[in-house]
Amino acid sequence: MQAIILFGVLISTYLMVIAKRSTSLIRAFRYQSFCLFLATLIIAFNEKQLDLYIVAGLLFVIKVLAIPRYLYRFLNKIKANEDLGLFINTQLSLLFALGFTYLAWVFARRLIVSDYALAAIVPAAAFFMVLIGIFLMIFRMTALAQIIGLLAAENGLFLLASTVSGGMPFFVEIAIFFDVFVSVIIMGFFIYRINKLFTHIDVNKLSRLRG
Amino acid sequence: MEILFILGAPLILAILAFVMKNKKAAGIINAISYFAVLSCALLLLKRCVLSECRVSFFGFIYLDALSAFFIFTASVVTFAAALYSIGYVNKDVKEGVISGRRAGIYYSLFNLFCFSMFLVPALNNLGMLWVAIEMTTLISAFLVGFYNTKKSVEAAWKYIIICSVGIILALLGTILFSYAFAVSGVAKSLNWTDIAQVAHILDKNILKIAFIFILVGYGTKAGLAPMHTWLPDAHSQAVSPISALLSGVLLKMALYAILRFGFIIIKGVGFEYFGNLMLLLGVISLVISSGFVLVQKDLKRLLAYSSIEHVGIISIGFGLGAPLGFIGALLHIFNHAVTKSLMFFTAADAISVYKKHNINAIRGVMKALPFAGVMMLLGVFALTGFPPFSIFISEILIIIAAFLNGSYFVAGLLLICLGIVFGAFIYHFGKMLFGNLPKGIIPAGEQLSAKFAYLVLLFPILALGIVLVFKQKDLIWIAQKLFQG
Amino acid sequence: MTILLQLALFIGVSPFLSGLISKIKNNLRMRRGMSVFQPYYNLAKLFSKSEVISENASWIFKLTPFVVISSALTASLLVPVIIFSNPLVNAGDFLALIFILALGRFFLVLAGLDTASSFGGMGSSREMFISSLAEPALYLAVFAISLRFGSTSLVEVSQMHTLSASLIVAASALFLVTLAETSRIPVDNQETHLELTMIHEAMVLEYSGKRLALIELSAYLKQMILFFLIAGIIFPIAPFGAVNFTQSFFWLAWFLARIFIIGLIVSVLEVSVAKMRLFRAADFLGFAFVLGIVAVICAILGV
Amino acid sequence: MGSLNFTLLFDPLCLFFLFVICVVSLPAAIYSFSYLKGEYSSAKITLAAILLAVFIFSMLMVVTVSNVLFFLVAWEIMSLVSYFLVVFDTTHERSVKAGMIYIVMTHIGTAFLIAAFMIMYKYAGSFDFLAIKNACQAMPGGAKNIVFLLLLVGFGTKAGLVPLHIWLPYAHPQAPSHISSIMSGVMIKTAVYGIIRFVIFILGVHSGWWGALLLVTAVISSLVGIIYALMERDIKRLLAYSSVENMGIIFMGVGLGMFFINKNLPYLAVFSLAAGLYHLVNHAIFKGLLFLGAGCVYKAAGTRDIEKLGGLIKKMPQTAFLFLIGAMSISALPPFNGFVSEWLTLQGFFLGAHNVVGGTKLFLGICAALLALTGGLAAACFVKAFGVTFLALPRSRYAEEAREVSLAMRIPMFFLAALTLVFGLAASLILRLLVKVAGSASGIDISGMSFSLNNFVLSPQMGKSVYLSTPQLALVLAVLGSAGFIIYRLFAAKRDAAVSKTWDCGYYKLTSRNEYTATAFSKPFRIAFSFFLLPYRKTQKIRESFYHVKSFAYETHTTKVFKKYIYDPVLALVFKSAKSMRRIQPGSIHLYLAYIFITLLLLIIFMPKF
Repeated sequence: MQAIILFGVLISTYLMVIAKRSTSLIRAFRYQSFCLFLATLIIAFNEKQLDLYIVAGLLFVIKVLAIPRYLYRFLNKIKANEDLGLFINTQLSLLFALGFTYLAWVFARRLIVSDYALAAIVPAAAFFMVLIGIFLMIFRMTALAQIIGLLAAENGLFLLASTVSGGMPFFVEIAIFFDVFVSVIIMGFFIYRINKLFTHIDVNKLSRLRG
Repeated sequence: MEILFILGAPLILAILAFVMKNKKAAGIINAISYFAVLSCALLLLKRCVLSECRVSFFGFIYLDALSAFFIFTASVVTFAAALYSIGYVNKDVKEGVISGRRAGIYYSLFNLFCFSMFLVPALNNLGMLWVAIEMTTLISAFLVGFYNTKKSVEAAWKYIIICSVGIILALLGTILFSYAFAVSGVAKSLNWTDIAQVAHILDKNILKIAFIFILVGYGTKAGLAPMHTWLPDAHSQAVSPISALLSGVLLKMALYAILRFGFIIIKGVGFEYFGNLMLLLGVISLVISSGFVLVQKDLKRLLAYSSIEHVGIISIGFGLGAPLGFIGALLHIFNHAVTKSLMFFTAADAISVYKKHNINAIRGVMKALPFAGVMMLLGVFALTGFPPFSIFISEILIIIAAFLNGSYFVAGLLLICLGIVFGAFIYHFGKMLFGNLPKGIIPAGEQLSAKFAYLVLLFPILALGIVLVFKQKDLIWIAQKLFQG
Repeated sequence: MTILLQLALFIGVSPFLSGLISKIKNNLRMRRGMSVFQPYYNLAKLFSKSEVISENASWIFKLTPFVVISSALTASLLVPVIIFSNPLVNAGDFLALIFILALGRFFLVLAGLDTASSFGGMGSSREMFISSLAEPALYLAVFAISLRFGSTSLVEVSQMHTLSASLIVAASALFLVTLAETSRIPVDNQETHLELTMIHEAMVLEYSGKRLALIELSAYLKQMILFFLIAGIIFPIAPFGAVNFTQSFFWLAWFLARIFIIGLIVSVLEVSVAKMRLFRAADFLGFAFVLGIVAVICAILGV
Repeated sequence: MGSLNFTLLFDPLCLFFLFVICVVSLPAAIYSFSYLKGEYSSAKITLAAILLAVFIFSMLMVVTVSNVLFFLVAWEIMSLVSYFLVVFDTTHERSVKAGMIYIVMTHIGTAFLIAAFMIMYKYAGSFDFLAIKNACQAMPGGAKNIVFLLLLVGFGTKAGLVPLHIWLPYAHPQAPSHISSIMSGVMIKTAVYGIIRFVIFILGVHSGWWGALLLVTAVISSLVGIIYALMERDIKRLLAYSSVENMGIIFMGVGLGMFFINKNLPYLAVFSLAAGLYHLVNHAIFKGLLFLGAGCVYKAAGTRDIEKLGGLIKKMPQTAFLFLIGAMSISALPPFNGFVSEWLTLQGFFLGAHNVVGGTKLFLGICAALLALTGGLAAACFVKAFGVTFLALPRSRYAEEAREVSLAMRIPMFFLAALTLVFGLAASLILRLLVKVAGSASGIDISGMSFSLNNFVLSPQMGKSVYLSTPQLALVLAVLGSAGFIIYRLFAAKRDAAVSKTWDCGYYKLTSRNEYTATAFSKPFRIAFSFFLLPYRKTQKIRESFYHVKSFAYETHTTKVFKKYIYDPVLALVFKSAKSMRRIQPGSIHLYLAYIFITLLLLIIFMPKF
């Protein structure tokens, strides 16, 4: 069961890598968050803890529903170019992603203290998500991609937290959710301003401040 | 229960500022309240140094001497910034740069920002610490982009994104710490007090990797090179009182976080690992920033790079280790916070007269602003480590530590870079301060509140600089207290 | 008493030395030449004449002749002549002598500048140029000599001693320096009448009458002092000590004779070489400096 | 860290320096009031007075504190305050630039000092002078050598030793004249204090090459300093360069002392050190006097360019007289004080040569010869300075309109001028005091040594009749000079001298344009030292037609070798690398994020190394 969900996470992450347009990127992120939600639900079911249910619920509400919707609406509002602006094309990105997958696995194996070799699979997936998140932020030009990248990385951390350390303390988890939500809103606010001032959201062109 | 007041006051003030009509009155109330906060912080510091560490609110808040020290540092700078804001905002409103409503927003954000910064050192839970630091980023991003110009929005975007990435890595590090703790088989917790107690039995390998994440993550926020790139942009574009807070306090809060994790590392892995990493990043910051300071053309960016340099020095101080390096670094945190704020305020005054950030456009500050000019001149020497100002003491302590440690390379580099930065400062500020006024610049009157702010900032660095020369023993005693945790 | 005696000796003989050199030079050039006593006549004539002083001159100009003559006379008192000791036995040594002479030169040069004449300035500049470049050679020579004697005392130098290679080389360095200091060819030419080629004469161009007489006299004195020093080094053999009158007389004669020998050498040299360009003087003095180094090396080697 | 107690030290060395500081600072302070009056607003004059007081106080602290850390503090405050005084005239771009060069060079010097002190501290575990002194005995030789070199560079910067001298000719002339006189007269001497205190007293002379190195540096400094001074036409800058020269002479004495300490020749060591100290106090006095004199000229004529001056002796006779005294003593003319100390230093070389063997003799001889050359050039330089400034005809309206300065400015100068004579005449007394200072500084017992015969006669060498008695010389000079004058009066009584025009080869009107200029005066030297000065000229003809040149401008300059070939390339390199460093921040957020990521990766990869 977990494996299937993990598989879903991986697929959705790869989808993010090959996404060329903003909408597809947001959609991929939604899938990813949904898979994560399922995973959390299963853990909650296994451990029979109330707070984990709440966390899963929050995850669903915020990351699957609220944020993607907010971003969609936002995109419509600013009527920005759909193109994500790729520094390196999708094929190459995919190669990178494969490399990252391996890297994440190696890293997780070294890190995770367990006799059971497969225990590192979930953390590896989490690391992979973080890596891809950062990858997106570095190699995609628009501001939107950076937000999604950040969220993806954050998703990875969530996964990591809930597997390796049995989740964060409850109120910390809530606070982090709140934090993420607020930060996305604030970033959206700034994208809005960028679009207004520069008439594009291609942050690569923001290079007035240098040296 | 001073901490309640320290944390509560900004929150109340934030609401008050938002609803109050008379923004000038709001500013004055602000300043007065921050004076109260400063006094409370002083009391707190005294109590924490003299008596034991305290954990309260279900282990949620933890105060030892170190946190009290950071809170105190923050309170000094926030008080001065609150004072300075009165005149600054007033002027902006008068000149029509910002509306009265936005002035209210400014004060609210200011207070929220201060709240978040006071919160950081008070927290026990490492996860909440992370949340608090992220909160500082989010709030201050508005203050960076406050003027809503192309440059400021660009700066704000870079600030928020780069810091968020950093902070994501820090969260990863935090999770790994908690993983290390979880693996050790003790109860599930993210409280620093719990983890620090069992640090020696934690898995070294995980701790090491976790700390790298923490270092890079919070290091981004602290402005350690090469993750410093957001810093000059944000500092140069922020509202000037906020630049001072960013440089003086925010960077230090990130350092505080590193330090908290560092204690666990020192206990769990050994000092050398922590020291070497800090030294490495410190040296890189120092070298890179000194180059940038030399060829800088923008006044506020110049100061921002100097902040990177000083963070580098602090980091080197921590890297060199106890006791001298630590004392020096801690002292330097305070000194730099205060001195750099002074510089930012005077720079803001100059910029408001000349309407330009460009160093070449600013000439004859001494004539345009006699008081601020003198303060700037003193600030230059204070910042570059001349006695009788206190940075001299902290720098010399760090240099001594380097020599005692046998890190001659670091010591030499430190001396060279300090020399370069000093030369650059004299070069730039000599041109700005002296000489004749350019045409069309009318010497404007100086704000009374600003003058007060300068004096508030000048007093501690001068007093410390003079007193500390004679009182090293007490200093060591206090430092030992600071590291009881 | 000895002080007065020595002063009298120097004042009395030094113009004669100059006259003698001039006479020999002229004879060597197959001219008849003026009388050897011509300098005395000149001095007497100058003393009887009234002076013309430049309207631009200040008190420096008026004071200078007295400073110059006093420095020359003081220097002459530092030299041990009469009783193997100098009258001012405690007052100074070889180095002090050089400094004392520098005092006179300093004022002379200022006086040259004082009258706003371009010739005076030119002379001053060149005089300082040559004298300052002569310094190192001079001091190296003295250094070599002092290595030989163990001190810079003029009394020691003038005692009986054996001649050595280092002394001879040092004396030749000293000799070259002396040529430069006493305005001799190849560095300067005392007999020139063209202002542009003068050095010493250009400086004192504005002087006339009694003041000129004093300056001329001090130049004679300086020349004699320097010749004496060279002579004392390379002709160390005194016939006997000054015991009685006759012996003293012979001794004095020997003293004068060896100075005249130096004078002879100078005059021969003066007629046989041409005057150098000013900037060649640096090379000339450089050569003297090298001689000085050679002298020091010889002294170190003990030869 | 050890405890730090703030105690002051009053050993003979400190007392000596206290004396030097006071003897120059007091006249300068008195002078300052009337000097500043009329130039600045009263608020600024008050500021100047406060700064002056702090400046003097900081110097006093520098020479009396007994603790390295306090020394450093006092040292930095001294630099800082003097910087403020250099840029006191803030409206001049030149002051600001001069101040910048000064403070940056000083700071670099201080960095070296800090390094040296820290190494000392590492071995001693204490900042206290005596504790360090004790600990230094156990310090390994290599460390000692490094400390010595660091100290040499650190103090050498302050002292203006070539090639670290470049700040001096900028900073000293830019400050108000009384400050120049204190800076040149006293402040740079604190570096000598530093060398004596830290190298000789605390560290102890470890190797023979220390003294030799200092000696060579000193010789080069004095030569370079005086050659530049000779070329200079700004009177205060000329004096500043001459300070470089004189610091060289002082360091010759000190270096010689170190050399002899290492050779285990205590008598000579004390003697040379005392000679250096003697020149130090002398230089303080006459350079103070000269700078005050230059200040009077500047105040009266409004320019420091001696090519525009001339004939001031008639307008301001007393200042001229006082300046002449200063010029004579700096040119080492008997019976003034400069003569005594230069004689002593030369004797140091000469005597030393008898006690060493082989090539060292030649080394000392050449040093002595070069010192003599320096002396000769110094005389030429001050003939030029005095002659062109005060003698002949005024070369510009500035000089024509000059008037004698106020009495309050002359009195301090009279005081200093009197001191030059006193320090010349009372030589043997003063030497006896100075050997005590030198003895205590070098830790040599001087009770069995004798340096003078009686109260009037110096005798550096027992058993040989080498004596110097300035009172005798002065007496003889005065008697013979007045005798000459009396004889002259006897003959001249009949007719007075006629006053007429200067000889002009028949040219009908001789003006100041016919005078020899300072540039012309120094031309032979410029040509003789052209290999070092690298002179170049600029000519500019303005023609009316091909045949008729309307005006002709001719300028000659010398190349500042050290600036051009040492400092400029280094600075250019630093700036170039800093500029190329800027390229790492081109404004791309993606690149910035990549930095973070790469840093993270590298740190993780190299984790085992930490």
